[in-house]
Amino acid sequence: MVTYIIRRLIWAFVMLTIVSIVTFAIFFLVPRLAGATSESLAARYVGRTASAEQVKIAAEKLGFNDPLVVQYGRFAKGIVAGADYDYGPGVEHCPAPCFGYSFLTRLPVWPDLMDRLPVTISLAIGAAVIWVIAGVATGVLSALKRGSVFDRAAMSVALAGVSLPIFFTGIVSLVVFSYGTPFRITAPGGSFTPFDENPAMWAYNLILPWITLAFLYAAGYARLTRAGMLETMNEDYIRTARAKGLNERTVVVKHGLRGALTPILTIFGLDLGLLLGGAVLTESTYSLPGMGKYAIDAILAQDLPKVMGVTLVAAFFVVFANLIVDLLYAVVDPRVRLG
Amino acid sequence: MLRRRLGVAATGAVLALAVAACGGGSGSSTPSSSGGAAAGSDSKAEFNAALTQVVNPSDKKGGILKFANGGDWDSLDPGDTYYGYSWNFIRLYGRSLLMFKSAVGKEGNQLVPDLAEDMGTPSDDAKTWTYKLKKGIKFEDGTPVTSKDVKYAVERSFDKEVFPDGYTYFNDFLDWPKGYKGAYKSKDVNTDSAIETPDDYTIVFHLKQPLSNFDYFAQLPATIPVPKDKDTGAKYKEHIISTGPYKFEKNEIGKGFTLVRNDKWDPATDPNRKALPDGYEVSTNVNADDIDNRIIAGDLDVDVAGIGAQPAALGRLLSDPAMKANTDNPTSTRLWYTSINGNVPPLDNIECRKAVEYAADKVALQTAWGGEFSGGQIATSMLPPAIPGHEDFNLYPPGADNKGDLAKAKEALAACGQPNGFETNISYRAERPKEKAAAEALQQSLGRVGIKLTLKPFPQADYFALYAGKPGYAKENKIGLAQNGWMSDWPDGFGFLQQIVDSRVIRDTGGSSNISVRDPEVDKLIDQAMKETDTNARNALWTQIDKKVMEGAYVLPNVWTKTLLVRSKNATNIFVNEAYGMYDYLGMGVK
Amino acid sequence: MSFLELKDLRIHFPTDDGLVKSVDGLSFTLERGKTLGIVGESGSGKSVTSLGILGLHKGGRARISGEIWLDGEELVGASQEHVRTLRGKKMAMIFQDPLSAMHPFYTVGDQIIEAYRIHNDVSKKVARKHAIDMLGRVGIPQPERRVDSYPHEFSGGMRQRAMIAMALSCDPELLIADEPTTALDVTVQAQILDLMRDLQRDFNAALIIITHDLGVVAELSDDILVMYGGKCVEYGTSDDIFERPEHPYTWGLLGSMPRLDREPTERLMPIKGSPPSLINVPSGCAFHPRCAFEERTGGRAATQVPELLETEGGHLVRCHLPRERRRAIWENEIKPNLEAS
Amino acid sequence: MTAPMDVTGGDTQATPEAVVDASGGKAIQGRSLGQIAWMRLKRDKVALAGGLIVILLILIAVFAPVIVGAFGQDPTQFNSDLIDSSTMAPKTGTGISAEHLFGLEPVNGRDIFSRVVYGARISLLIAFLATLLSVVIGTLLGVTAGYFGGLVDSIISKTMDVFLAFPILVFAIALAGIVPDSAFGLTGDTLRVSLLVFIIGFFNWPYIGRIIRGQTLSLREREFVDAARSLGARGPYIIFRELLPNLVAPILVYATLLIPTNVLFEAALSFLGVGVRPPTPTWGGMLSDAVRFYTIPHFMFFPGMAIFITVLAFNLFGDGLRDALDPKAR
Repeated sequence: MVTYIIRRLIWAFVMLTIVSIVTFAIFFLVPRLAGATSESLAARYVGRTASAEQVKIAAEKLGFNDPLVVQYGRFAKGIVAGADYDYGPGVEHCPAPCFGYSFLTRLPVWPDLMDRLPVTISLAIGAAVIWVIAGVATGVLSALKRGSVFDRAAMSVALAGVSLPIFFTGIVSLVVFSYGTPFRITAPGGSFTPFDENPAMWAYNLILPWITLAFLYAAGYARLTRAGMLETMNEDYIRTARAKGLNERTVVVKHGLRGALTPILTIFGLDLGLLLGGAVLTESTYSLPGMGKYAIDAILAQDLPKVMGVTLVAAFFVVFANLIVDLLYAVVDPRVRLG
Repeated sequence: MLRRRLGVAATGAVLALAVAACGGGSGSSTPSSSGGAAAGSDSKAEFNAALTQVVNPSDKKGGILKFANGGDWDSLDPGDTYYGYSWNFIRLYGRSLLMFKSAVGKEGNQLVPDLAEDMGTPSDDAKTWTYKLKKGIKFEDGTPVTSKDVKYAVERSFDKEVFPDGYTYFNDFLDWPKGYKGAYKSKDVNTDSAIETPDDYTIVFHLKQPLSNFDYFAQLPATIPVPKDKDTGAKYKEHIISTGPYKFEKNEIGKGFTLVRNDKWDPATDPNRKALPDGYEVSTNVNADDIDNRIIAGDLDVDVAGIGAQPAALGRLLSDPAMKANTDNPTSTRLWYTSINGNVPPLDNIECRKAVEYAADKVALQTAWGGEFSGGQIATSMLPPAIPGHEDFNLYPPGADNKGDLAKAKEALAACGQPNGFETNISYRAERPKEKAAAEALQQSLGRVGIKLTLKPFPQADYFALYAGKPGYAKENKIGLAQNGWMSDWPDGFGFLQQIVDSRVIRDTGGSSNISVRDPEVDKLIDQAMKETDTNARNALWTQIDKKVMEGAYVLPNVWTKTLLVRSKNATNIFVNEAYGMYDYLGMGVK
Repeated sequence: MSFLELKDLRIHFPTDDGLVKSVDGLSFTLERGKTLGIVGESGSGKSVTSLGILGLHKGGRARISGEIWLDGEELVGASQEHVRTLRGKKMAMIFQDPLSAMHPFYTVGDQIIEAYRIHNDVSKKVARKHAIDMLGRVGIPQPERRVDSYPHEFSGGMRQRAMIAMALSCDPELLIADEPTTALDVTVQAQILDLMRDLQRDFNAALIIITHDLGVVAELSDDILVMYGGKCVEYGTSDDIFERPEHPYTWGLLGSMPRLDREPTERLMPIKGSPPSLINVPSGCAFHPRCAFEERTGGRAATQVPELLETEGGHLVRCHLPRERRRAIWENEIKPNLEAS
Repeated sequence: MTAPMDVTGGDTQATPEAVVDASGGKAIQGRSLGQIAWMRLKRDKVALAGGLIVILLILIAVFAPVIVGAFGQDPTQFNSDLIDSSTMAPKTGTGISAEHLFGLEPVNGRDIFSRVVYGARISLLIAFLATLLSVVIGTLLGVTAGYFGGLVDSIISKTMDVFLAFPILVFAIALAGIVPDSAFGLTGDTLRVSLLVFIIGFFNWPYIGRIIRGQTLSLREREFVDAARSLGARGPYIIFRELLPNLVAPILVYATLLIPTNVLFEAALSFLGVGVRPPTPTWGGMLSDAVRFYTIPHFMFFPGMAIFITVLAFNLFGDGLRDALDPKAR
């Protein structure tokens, strides 16, 4: 078990390294291949009326004149060992993990990320709670009442749910429940209140994105749960459970759901991992200042240190979620052996 | 902690007031506004009222004003900010040598002393400018402000490595020692050749060349004093030391900040600021549509960026007379235009350029930019109406309905030797939907006379440096037309025209905002204007330059920007300051 | 009255394609301490019958009619809840594939404990001890240790023993074993069958063994019921079926039965064709399309449904062939073949 | 409640065709998988409806110029005279009329119907091609990994893991946003479409790859592969002649289910402004324009519904196809 985890952690490290190299290459290699020069890259990060000399200074300062390997090495070193940054009157040390300083705002990326993380976590966890409860409950009921009016209605709604782009439902929800004054039941995104500051406002500001996001996922989970339940409820061990004289609820919950939930657990872990790295579309639709919005803004501004930071944190969540899921799987399903 | 609690209590009071105001007979004027005879009228608020008078005049203190920004400041640092709204807002927490008067309309264009006791005194043929500082002005920590702090502030702003967002006026015009690199990298260099501080309350600027309007430099935020021992360079924007009536309480970059009263600010030294509210709450990166809705609903006071109502709110505001009466529609000193690049054949022929001028459907362009109210006024020349030297003239009347004079356009095409039209490209910044719409509108309207345009979107960040603004690239890739825009740093011809019509600013390496105007005569006139010390004669020269550029058909003016601003339901003293083309943030108070 | 009595039991399933008559008019009786073997191909309705007795079709789509009397109680008309309380306690079942029939996520012990505690209000501790006892009784070594093992950690035979322990944990009076040995290899099969015989004797339960393999029931059963197409085609004592079978289908089954006492070189005699559709049951005798002796009925087989008639001493046969003809065919054509070939 | 039964004759459990067929006297083995699937599919009215809409959508995309010629106008044609120049909204509110079935876009008055119809082209083209790319890469690598196992398998599997760890959308946006207007010898729509196909297809292949690898692993152990191997057949031959034909069903199913995902993916990229460049109409692009004009709801309604209906139709059809080809998966 311990060796397994160590091996997985090493592999996670390798994966994150690969992700960082690829990110770096996309942002530095692709434009260079397309003919960009150090100066033209630097021109993005100086003011509107910068002179050629200023641009040259910026290129030097941002290190664009060094070979790409050196630039990457500097970045990687920052994460492992921290980095120094000349902010004008002095030099500041940014301790590891240091994702560097924004090309645009000249501020360190890491505190920014840590600042955005609570928003994304709030969004993801809140939505996850709703969608798991709603999705699994609907799926179970649908499976048990297979073919009934409820089942058909629920599955139609679920299919519609997975077929609707979130940036469409999101806008519609904003227009109907937020912008439209008569039904203004919630403040739209953009105004995030930390949970520890005011839990009520926290929920109030997130309720629309939660529901929209949860609807999308709940739909998928309802379909998954239903399929899983139908399969499990046809398993021989369910028949055995009934033959023992168990009441139906115990049969469904203890024996049926337990079996059906295992694959859902896997998917849930991965979904949550992906979401924690930034619900890009949801956050940009609701202008929530989370990791996803941060990523989009950073990409549009071509602010590489931010992009690198947010990508790595996002990838970290995916890798980490994968690991947790695999460990949990072994706990949930005794047949699984780690090794 | 105490301050914080007070802040919360005050917010509650604002809400209570707002509710009371809503409950009370709406439409009727409030007692304070009828009492305040300052505006000379207590008539009901009407459309554009704040352009010419103070709406809801009041001297009531207290309350919190709530501002929101659809984007974010480039920087809150006085040495590193280059947004008009930021210059408007910065007066709340920073005092520069001079400032634009907090007054209605044209009066706002007037410079008044702020830190300085008086306007600058020129000497040595306007190559040296001297300012005397008022005494008794303190930083928020109680340290007195001296001329050394102003000098340091200008010196630090020199370093564009640390402050890339700012302007380079001081860098370019002051007589810096050779190889000077700014306050951080040239720490022990004597800079007296550029700025002298003979005593703590005198500051003298030495210029490389005569400059008749240096007073405009003296109002730049870079002259807002920065205490050397508190300066943290690139991080200073997180902890700015205030000299104005308000200081930062909480500042979370990317999210917002709050301002509270600065008790070290002495109103006796400051005739310009009323400082009515107890504080300001500012949130950044807020959904622009939401800003509109919240201002209309009354739970937000000001869209700080002054970008005006978004298209979605526009329909509502304009179709409801009661709502419209609560809006103002100022014209700013920004021109949206299309550069017609004479380097790209057949546009090297003036007749072909004229054909573009005639064929353009100005109404479609106006709609593309946002329509009559949120787009702008149809522009016929370059200088915006608010800038001295502006004169109404129209060399290429686009038909009676402003939709283009196709007959004239065809004539011009024939004269150009392209009777059936020609093909070229039009570039625009990909991130800007309005530029895209304008380019599409031109594509349509020029198509009517056979001028076929292909749209070429380029990333905003590289637009001038790599594509449209790089002469070699533009010529090679036949970018005959390029969408462009310019806003004056201050209301005078130099501030508006110099960067966009002087052919000498065009660099082969790209990056210039002037893409198309290459006229030696224009350059000559600019030199003349910069030397001219008489204001009226100078303004007349800028008028001439404007005409000359239009005669050459180097640019197709689209619109002079207008924005539809919504007045806050809770604020007092609402008026538009023409220097900023938006509400003046210094005068506003809370009902 | 007998301990278990089925009267004209019918279990039909409506489907998109028509009505599936899985069990169509089945009647038999069984006494305590006796063993009944139900034999037939897959799809003959034998498993449906057993699940029907346990009431596991209730609430589903099945249409059930007829009567099931268990120890003086009628079950078809009884409430679902009541039948549930009988399941596991009064009647229990052993399933074919113990790997899939046991929940993979719970330990064997937990599953036995669960079964025990449904019907006995005892603490977990007591139930656990009982579970260990039961595991010991079915011959699982080191039951204290194995009680905490998961099903997949058992071998096939051990698993089936555990399954039996679970079924017997509440001391049921009726035990139904559905293909209890099919999933096991031959040597283990014999052990399990021995175990079941011993346990039945100890518990004095009524036992129904359901199988497609006559060999399994040969040693164990007192009576044997042969099912075909949802109906009983022959019923009799073990002797009747093995020594004096009268139905052509039973002959077929016997012919296809591998026997330890035969030479390995001997050829089996499979039944031609495949099991009948339960929706469009062949007209007349359901077996007639596959019956080698169909033409000897003079066409009646294809048109008329034969009745289940007693030939002698409780031996029932459903066949159009006159009794003498059947006996003659058995004696002259089938039996010699089976023994000689 | 489902009864635990082994013979239900239900539509998915057990083998219904066995029940039905024997009466007809037909041998079960006589039917190909395709025939059985088609028979099942025919009975699934919902899936058929989905399939019908899919065909309709493809026809609309292919014949867009004809349809627009008959019921609309050039999708880039302005109708400035129908637009109120102060509010930028159509003068009649929506602009819906006999000439403009879905009304007009604000600002420039382009015909929404024509733009939605043309939007189908980009949407479906990119979705199909990207799916094709994913399927080709996914199948080749999946089969290779599954068949050869060992080191090859672990390299390919790890690669898939890495891909799945990427924040895909972020990468897609980054890549789509960073490539200049002309590159790799391509320009304009051709470049953007190829780029989007590459990005979407390239990031999605591991999903197919994993499934195919799993299927291959189980197929590899089957007799016919052993038989082929024992006859001296070599890797490529077994892969192409023995394995691939047996993988057609899952490939078909997952390809069908990948298409709607890709439609959404393309729409998202266009919505975020990194899709095909204007004025070429795309549904996502129209939606993002419509956000600014949410008080003119018909503008977002039509492209939104177009995405919804397309994705729903493919999902319905894909689900039906899966049920038909692989009853156990449900």
